Amino acid sequence: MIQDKERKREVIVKRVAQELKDGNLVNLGIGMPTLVANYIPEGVDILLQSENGYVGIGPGPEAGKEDKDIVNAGGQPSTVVPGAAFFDSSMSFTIIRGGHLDITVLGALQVDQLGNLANWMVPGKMVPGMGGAMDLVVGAKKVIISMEHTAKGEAKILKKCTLPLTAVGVVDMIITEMCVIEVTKDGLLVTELAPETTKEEVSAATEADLIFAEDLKVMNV
Amino acid sequence: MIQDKERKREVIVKRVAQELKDGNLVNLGIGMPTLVANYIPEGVDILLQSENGYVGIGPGPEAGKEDKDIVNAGGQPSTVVPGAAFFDSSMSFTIIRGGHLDITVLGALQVDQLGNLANWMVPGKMVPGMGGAMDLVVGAKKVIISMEHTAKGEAKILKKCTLPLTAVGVVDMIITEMCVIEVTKDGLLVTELAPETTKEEVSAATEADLIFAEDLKVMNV
Amino acid sequence: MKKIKTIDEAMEYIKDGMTIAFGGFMGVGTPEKLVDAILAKGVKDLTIICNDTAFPHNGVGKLVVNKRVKKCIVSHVGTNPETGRQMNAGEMEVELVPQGTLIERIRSAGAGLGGVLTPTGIGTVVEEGKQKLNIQGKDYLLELPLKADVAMLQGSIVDKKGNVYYSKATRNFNPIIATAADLVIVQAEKLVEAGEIDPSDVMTPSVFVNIIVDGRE
Amino acid sequence: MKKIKTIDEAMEYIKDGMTIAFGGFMGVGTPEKLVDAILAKGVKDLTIICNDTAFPHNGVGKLVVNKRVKKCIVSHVGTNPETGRQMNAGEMEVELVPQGTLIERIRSAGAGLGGVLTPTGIGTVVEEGKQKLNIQGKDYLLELPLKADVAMLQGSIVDKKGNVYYSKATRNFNPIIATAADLVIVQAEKLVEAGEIDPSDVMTPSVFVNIIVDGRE
Repeated sequence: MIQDKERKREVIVKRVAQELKDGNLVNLGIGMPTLVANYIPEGVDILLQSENGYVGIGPGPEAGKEDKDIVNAGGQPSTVVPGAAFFDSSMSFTIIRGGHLDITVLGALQVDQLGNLANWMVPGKMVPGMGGAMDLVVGAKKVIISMEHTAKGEAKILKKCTLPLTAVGVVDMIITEMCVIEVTKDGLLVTELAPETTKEEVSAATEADLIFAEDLKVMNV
Repeated sequence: MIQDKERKREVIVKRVAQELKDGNLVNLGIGMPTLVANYIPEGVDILLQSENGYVGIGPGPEAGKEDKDIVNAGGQPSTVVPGAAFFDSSMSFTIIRGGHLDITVLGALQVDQLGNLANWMVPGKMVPGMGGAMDLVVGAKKVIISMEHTAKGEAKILKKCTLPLTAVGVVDMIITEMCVIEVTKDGLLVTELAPETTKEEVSAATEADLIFAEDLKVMNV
Repeated sequence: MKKIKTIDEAMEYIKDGMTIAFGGFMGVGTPEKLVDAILAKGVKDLTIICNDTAFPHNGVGKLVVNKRVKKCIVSHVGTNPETGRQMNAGEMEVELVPQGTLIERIRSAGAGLGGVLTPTGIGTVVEEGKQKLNIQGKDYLLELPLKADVAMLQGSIVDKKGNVYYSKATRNFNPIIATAADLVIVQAEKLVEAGEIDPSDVMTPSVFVNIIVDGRE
Repeated sequence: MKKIKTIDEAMEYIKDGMTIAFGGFMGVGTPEKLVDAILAKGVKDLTIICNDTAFPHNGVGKLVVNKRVKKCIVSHVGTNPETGRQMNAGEMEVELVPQGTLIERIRSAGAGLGGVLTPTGIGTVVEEGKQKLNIQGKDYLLELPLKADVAMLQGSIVDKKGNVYYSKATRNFNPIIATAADLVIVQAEKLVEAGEIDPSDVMTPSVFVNIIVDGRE
């Protein structure tokens, strides 16, 4: 079982990056998902979308070379690649909600075995708002949750979410530092385990019912 | 009563032009309404809208100087004035249906005393389609019908339209070569008569009930 | 992701009976070479979505005249007498849709919305068979989303990634139909390298475009 | 039609209790000088419509921090801790709307539509109190149009007729809120003569703009 915080993060984003295919249009959520951009496989040409109104996010700008008119959806300075396009927010969500986004990668507070997702509020405590998340998970062709498997020892992958939902039955895949899980009609199917990680450890860290694939693999990270 | 075809048309479009106020955004329908542009009063700066996607229609181009990428809503070569703007059809109808158009001027097959309009089909005969007309009359702040008072001697201003409607209760004003009519909650109020035209002539050419204004004026054409 | 294909390669995707949306208004903004290729290939029984049926000699008007159209969904047919003739003779079905409703129905399909709530058409034959909703005291028609198998665009400038710029009044339906089809083909009047169109000037982002055909071929 | 006014003249139209929509995303694209003028004038009890409440030091974030806001209608407040504090303390009402729904509600008001039919929010607290429609086998929420008394835009280039061009990612909500307010004020970063913006590059046509304020003042 991986214990190092940095290594956990690396395992997650490296594995998520392997899901991105040539030609995909992808939205990477604020925080850890953003790091996926650093691990896109050689020869895979993807386009990154930013909710605030463009496709073709480039690398972060050098210090002192920021363009005040280009920020990402987190409000941080950004750049664009050749072939990028800017548009207004209604076009941005036409892309998102209209089924034109291949993959959205975002974090979660809780996910459950029906594919339900909770990631936008903890009543009475933290209410950042849903931003574009509700549209992203309803509209994207594939929804990947990338997160640490547990939070302070508490399970986040549950039989049933207890926090207010972001959407119902939308999650396709969960990638953590312990395993890769596909959400199927039969339930949560663990298809890969992280290096140095056992089925027993995954089960112990998960409240939801898990099915382990017959051809269970080791994550290539 | 004016008999000359050319003079009738001149009376109508000259009088319609007087309704256009400085700063107005105006849509002129295909055919006779288009001619209104030639009579806009001195000092009145209006902007003309074209359904196919721009504001700022200019005069027709000189022969040989047509731009293949600029036509009006009738498909005829057109130009734009400085300060014009092109946009797509969804923005065009945001302007039209969203209440951003001050005046729409269009012809009619029939109008009735409830302000109903029929101008898009004659069943079994002529079915050109409604084009943008249904949106224009529902969305514009003021709907002016400009037309000859009768068609081959048949009344066009009726108690109740008999042809399929374009919209219900939308007409604000009717301008013909005989008179100016305002559609009020009490019915059709004749506010101006054309030169050389009598109340009796107007009544005889109209099937609808008419109210003649106490301060009935003569059209300044 | 190589999107550039020859017209012949692009036409391999076009089959009898398909629903094809075309950009253009009275033919201006319609990809004439793609229309000609449909005629040349002999494709028939099409359902076409377009603002109008243009004139007999241009745009989708040519498809009507050559009897390739089973049904057209348009706002206006007055400039093409052959449309009216086939409609009255029962040779072609014509669904007339108010222009603002037509573009918004296409947009709603492209934007993942359930339809359009419009005041246009209330109290007319347009409302027949449709659900009416009273919202905040006013009546609206529920008009359903309209999607095509294929959208055919005319782009004035297109880059090799598929970003499109439309010149002047050629824009019209083009950027909207690009969002609402399974396959989007653009005929490029001018083809440039990625990055040559200023990102702020792009009117259809490359993400919507599947196939680019060089219109100067 | 002289639309150019000083900021002071423009502020004469702004009263306590108004609903004001602001362009901008995390403050980028928000007209900061108009925000500052609201602060300077002492206007309060505002309802604001914006994508988010920005950061405490920029955009509409400053209005929140200075307690000028009675209610905000936004999709996200996480970057401005003061919003969360006032919300939890019951000092300010916060209506959280999914971002795609928010922009579409504003658009529907501007476009004369009866509302939006969206799948977003189905099965969540967002659907509480709202009408649900099943269309072609899928559930949609009916979300109502959202209109402001005043819209405040930041235009990168504005001509004297009121045509607006937005640079890069500053566009965001600006062109949409411009369609859905009784009074539209644009802060021009650069002011040019009519005709200097290519008509195809205009992102908000002049017809929507009532007042132009020179942002270099």
